[in-house]
Amino acid sequence: MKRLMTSKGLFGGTTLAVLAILVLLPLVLPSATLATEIVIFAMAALACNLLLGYGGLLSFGQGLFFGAGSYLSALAMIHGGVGLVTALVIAIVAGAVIATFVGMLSIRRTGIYFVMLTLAFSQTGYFLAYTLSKWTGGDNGLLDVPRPAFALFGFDLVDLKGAHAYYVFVALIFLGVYVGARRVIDSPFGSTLVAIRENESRASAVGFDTRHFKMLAFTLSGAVTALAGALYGMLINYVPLDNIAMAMSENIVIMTVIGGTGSLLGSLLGAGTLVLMGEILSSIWPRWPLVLGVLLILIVVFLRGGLWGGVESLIGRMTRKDEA
Amino acid sequence: MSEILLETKGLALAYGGFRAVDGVDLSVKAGTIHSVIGPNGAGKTSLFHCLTGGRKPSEGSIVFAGTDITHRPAHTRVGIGMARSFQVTSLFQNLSVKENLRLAAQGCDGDKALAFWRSVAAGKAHLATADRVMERLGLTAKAETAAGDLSHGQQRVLEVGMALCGEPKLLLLDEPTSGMGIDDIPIMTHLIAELGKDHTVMLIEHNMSIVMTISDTITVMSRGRILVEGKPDAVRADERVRAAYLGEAAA
Amino acid sequence: MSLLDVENIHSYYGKSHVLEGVSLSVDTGELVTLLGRNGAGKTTTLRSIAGVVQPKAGSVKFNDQEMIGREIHRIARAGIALVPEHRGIFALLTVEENLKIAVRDGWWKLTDVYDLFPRLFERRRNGGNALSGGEQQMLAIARALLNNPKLLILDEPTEGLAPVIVDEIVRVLIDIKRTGMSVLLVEQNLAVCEKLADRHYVLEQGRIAYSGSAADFAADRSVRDRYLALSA
Amino acid sequence: MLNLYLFQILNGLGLGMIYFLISVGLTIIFGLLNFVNFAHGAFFMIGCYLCYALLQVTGQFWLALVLGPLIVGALAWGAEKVLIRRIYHLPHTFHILVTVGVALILQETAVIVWGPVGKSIPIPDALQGVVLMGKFAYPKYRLFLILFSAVIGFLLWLLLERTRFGALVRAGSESTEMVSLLGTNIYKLFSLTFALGVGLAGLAGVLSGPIRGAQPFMGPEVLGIAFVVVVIGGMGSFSGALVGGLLIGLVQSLMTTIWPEGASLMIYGAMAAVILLRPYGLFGRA
Amino acid sequence: MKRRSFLKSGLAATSLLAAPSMLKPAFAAAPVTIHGLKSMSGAFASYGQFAEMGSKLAVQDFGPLLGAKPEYVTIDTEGNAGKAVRKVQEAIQGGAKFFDGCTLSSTALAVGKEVAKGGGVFMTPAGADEITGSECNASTFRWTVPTFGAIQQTVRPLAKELPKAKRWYTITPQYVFGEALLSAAKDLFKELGIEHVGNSYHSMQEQEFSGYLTNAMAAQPDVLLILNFGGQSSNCLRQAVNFGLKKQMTILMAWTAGLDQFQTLGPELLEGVYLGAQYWHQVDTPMNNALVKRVKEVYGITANYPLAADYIGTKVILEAIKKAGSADGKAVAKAMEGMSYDGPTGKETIRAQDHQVLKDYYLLKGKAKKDMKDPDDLATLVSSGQSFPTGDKIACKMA
Repeated sequence: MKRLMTSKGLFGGTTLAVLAILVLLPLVLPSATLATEIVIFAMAALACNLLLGYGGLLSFGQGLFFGAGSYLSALAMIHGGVGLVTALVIAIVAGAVIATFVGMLSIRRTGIYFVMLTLAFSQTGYFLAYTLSKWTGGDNGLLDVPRPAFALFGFDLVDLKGAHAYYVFVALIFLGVYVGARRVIDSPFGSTLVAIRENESRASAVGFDTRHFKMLAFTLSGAVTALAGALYGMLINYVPLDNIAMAMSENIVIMTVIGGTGSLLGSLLGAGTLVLMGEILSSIWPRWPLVLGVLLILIVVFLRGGLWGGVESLIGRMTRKDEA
Repeated sequence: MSEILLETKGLALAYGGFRAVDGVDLSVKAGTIHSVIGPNGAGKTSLFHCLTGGRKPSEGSIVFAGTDITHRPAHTRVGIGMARSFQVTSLFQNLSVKENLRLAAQGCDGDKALAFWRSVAAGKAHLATADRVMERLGLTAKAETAAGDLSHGQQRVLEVGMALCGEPKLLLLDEPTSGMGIDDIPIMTHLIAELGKDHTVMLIEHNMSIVMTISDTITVMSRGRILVEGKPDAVRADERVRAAYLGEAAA
Repeated sequence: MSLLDVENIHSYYGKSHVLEGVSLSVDTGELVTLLGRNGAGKTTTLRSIAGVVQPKAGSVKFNDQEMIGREIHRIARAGIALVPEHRGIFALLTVEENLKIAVRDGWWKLTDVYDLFPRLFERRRNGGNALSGGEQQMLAIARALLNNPKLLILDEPTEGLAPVIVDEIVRVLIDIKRTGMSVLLVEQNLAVCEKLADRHYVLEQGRIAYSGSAADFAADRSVRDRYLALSA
Repeated sequence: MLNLYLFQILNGLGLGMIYFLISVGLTIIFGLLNFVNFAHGAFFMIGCYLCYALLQVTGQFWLALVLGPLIVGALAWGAEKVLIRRIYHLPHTFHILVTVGVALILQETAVIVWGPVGKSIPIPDALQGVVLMGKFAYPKYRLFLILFSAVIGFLLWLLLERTRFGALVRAGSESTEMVSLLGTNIYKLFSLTFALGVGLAGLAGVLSGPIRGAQPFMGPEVLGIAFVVVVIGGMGSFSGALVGGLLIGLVQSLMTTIWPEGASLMIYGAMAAVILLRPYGLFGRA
Repeated sequence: MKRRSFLKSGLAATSLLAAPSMLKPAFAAAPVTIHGLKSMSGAFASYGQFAEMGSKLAVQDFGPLLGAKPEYVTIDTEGNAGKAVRKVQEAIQGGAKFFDGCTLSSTALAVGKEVAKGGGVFMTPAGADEITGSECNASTFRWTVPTFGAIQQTVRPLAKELPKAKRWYTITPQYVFGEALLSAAKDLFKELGIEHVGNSYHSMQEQEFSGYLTNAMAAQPDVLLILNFGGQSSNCLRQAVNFGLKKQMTILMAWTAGLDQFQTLGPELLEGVYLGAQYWHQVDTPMNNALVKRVKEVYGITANYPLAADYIGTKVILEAIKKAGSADGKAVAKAMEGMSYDGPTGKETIRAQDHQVLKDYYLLKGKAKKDMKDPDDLATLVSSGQSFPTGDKIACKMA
């Protein structure tokens, strides 16, 4: 935490690491598409981290925002004929609005009731998407989601059909979101959020209406998650019902925690780990979720800072030796 | 000079059948140090909760600087000029001293801090306030130390300092010397006396000796009510006070 | 060798160092009080003895056995019963259930504590949440007795109680003391302390600042004024 | 038509008793240990499979009914000893993650042991057939299930309200520290309670086997129902689990006649409404 | 500080990137590689394991093709449509052309789109009619008989067998697939003069059917027509039998998964129940007899629907490649259009218009335990036949 508070400048510290990973990912991985999926889920995990790692709020409803983002942007493109930028803006706004609503109602409760409330809302969203099959395709999912070219003022600037072009596009958005999220964390708002996590009654006593801060955290998280959802829809040209299911919420939380809460870079690490685990292990052993189960347990028991926490303490030990 | 800043009328707070505060009429004059003392269980802390908004009074009213604040939520009382410290040290333990103070300074801006697009560094005023208060507390050397790593005495000082950051009209201090050693107490006493020069201070204390030297007015509470009120000398001489402290059962 | 020997213990809450080397002892049959201002570390001392807080250094010897490092229930079974400041009455249990879950073989039986506190017998079917403050305190003491401890530790038993009730508690404590029970008492009400105690300790910022017999303490008013809030 | 509704109410009560049995273990564990067990559904699933496996080996349903919950309980007891007790003190987030991990392990293990294809479990001979009620028929096995759940519920109530163990569990749900101070080994109490709660999930699994069959991936759905029931009733409340279970059973049963499409929506909607209106559920406490 | 953060960045980057180096290039360079889309992990693993056996066997038993042995690669769909689509995209980027599989309709639909974009060939046994209907495309082929045929080949023969059964009740999952079955059934009821005395919709998550069965009992039908599939239909049937419905009415499950589902249910539940199936191992065709024998030999099990479907799907692609004489996706797809071949259900033809395989659908009846000759002899064949939407009923507008 102190590291984030003290690291100055937008491109200091971990931003470089993110940049490096973003550049190397498609070069090292067998396909740019896989890399794109990792980056998209990293974005969703990052948004979850904003809530969990900085605000101390465990939301089991992130799938709702993810799904809403992918459905609404896709519908806007299919039925409204809107372009890429507009579709993404629609997803962001919709995510923000829905998240504000969910946040407003959920933050009135604490602990497990808060978790259950976010879960209930996301399940409601799921059944809604399932029932409104005329629009969403129901169980079949929403097909033929376009991936329009990146256009400004009616001029197509960059065609994103190619896997690499789309990766670059998504990676640039991720970089933007990452830098933005770091800015948020270093902002008065971010520092207040941390203060609320640390000691809510004290934060209230020095004059913060803590509900407003938690709600805004929800809004931002929802907006970013929905953006990730929209990008995912465009990646696979398709919005499966899975996007809004409970498993999606669960996966986003798992990625966040595996990577490490309280570190934005951890989210990238967590998303990468989970997606690659599925990729590598599923071709070796279909029962690989068992390994995931063991990993989850090991992380909670031995490495509560997540993978990034582990990396940090490792580096800490190495540099200390260096200096000695 | 003798304008009344804070006034309660018939204030009561009941927990179930037990009336912790039982009809308290209190007037705090602006520019004074007003102490509320009393033995354990006298209702001092409950009174304090009502004043800061931590608890909703079951009866009576609280007027601060001309506004009725009886039912105002806690965090909005900061904005109108009330700031408090906690009896049990309540800091952002893992954040630095400077960050603690900066947050406290930022707190009086209320929802302005929702500006997630600005950077903390841009809030120069808050940083300046934090620096100033830090200087006054004598904690500048510890600026980057996590609050939880300070000595107990320093934590108590920081606790008071956080209340100070909001540049309040009224400073409510709940047992600021609680847990401090005898040798540290003069530092705190001195600090409070200093603060009294340009703030109105309401001090809740268990320890009589501390309040005697610095208070303008002392209110003694016992069993949720006001027992005696007056200048330090008058209170010191009052037999009822002594009896209350020694324990009524024995009296 | 005393019944309880606390030797130079250091305890922490999170990062803050609350006890900075507390030493005290209680002999068999003795009633000892621990005095001190708010926040001086009295409660932490008691909790360190009972094992709720684990001291990082020092030793707590009870019957010549080391208690530090033992789990709370093992310390309780060794014969130390702590009645905490908040009394710890179980609201979901009736008065009798509150008592019964504490029963362990020994001198004190359910009927004995009902004799000691007739009020509890009258209210034995009531829920723990339906008791007044005084009744709660009685129940807490009675329950501790049923544990048949060798050392009873009480944290501010008279706090917030009406004078009549305080008198009754004092009476009961005298009765208990007569049975030969050793008692360690934290109390703010000096009058109560002076009536009961054989010896006093004064705790000051995590250290023992004074110790002396009841008579010495009564004679030395400066100690009170210096350490205990009074400067009248 | 009235007849149909009456029968649906009866059916809903029957369903409710099953839901009660599914959820009561979850609520007991939460009440004492303040522990959120996301593996509850997976243990239920293991109960179903044990019912199948024990029937295969012994051919005795009644033996499976006794042994199944005991084995699941023993499994839980072991898990508590080596894993769960290390994380009690952590926030709920970590409880959820660890038990999600446990659920994954159990689920995949079930696939490894019994294969991905589900198994059917026959209804014991003695309980074959139906009871006729006018033009409706009600399976004897379900009647048995209602009665058996009621008996189990009553025994549980006796255990919790009339025994020293129960008093300790209730006391522990208020303050574990105070229970330790009275000389009770809280760790042992925790292990036993965890085993009891999970064993009840196993029991529900064994009993549901002949109705639902055994499938490796049935856990999450059961977990969902259990959580809805427990949250509506109030986490940690025994009577809450009963009332919540019956309520959900009734809602679900009546909705199948009134508005079947909305049944699932309704259940989660009800849960959200209850949390918003009654923060700690119908019978919960802060 | 600088040095530390630099080190951190470096280490973070390498730790994330170290893992994927284990990823082998999954897409081999053989002239013909069939990619099997199988749900190996996740909630549909029960299908995936048999489906994989089928595709593997088909590739393994096929002789040299275009001068080399064809190869086979499994892509695990993880029971998740999103993952499946992304993996297919990658495979296509790696040069993959030929795909077989997908149990889940949603996955099959989305994968079909991707394969079409890449100009490949995709054969699927999925249930959604849209695959050869409104969402049809040049690359996607479907082996399964559509809902229309399933209803025609089950309800019609059963109505004939039970001329007095005039009151029918339906239980339907409320989503596209269920609706399709239901509307086909309703049309046929009208035609046959059957009274549709009621329907219960239920959601996709439902596993508790007592309420719906109660509705059915109240309507007092002659036949209960169950229109869901998979685990839901198993539970629905199981609970219907528990409620004694078998004694009060005839039960027809129009869309079963075949043998593996029957094995799960067992003869006690199945006895006397009518069952619609895409494949049955006892069907006496030369190719089926050979297949059943071969499967027994290789895997030691009786061939079931997922195995047979993916076997023949894969085999048909290989045959078409041979026929086209090239591994070009478009040419192979062209070769498949109108192709006739010996399939497990007899002579099967791929209709060029919508890429639907025209094949038999079966009505079976569950056997009593005492009548079974072996543990897999769970049902008798009642009737079989072909019904497909024709003319303007074909929703497919191939571009």
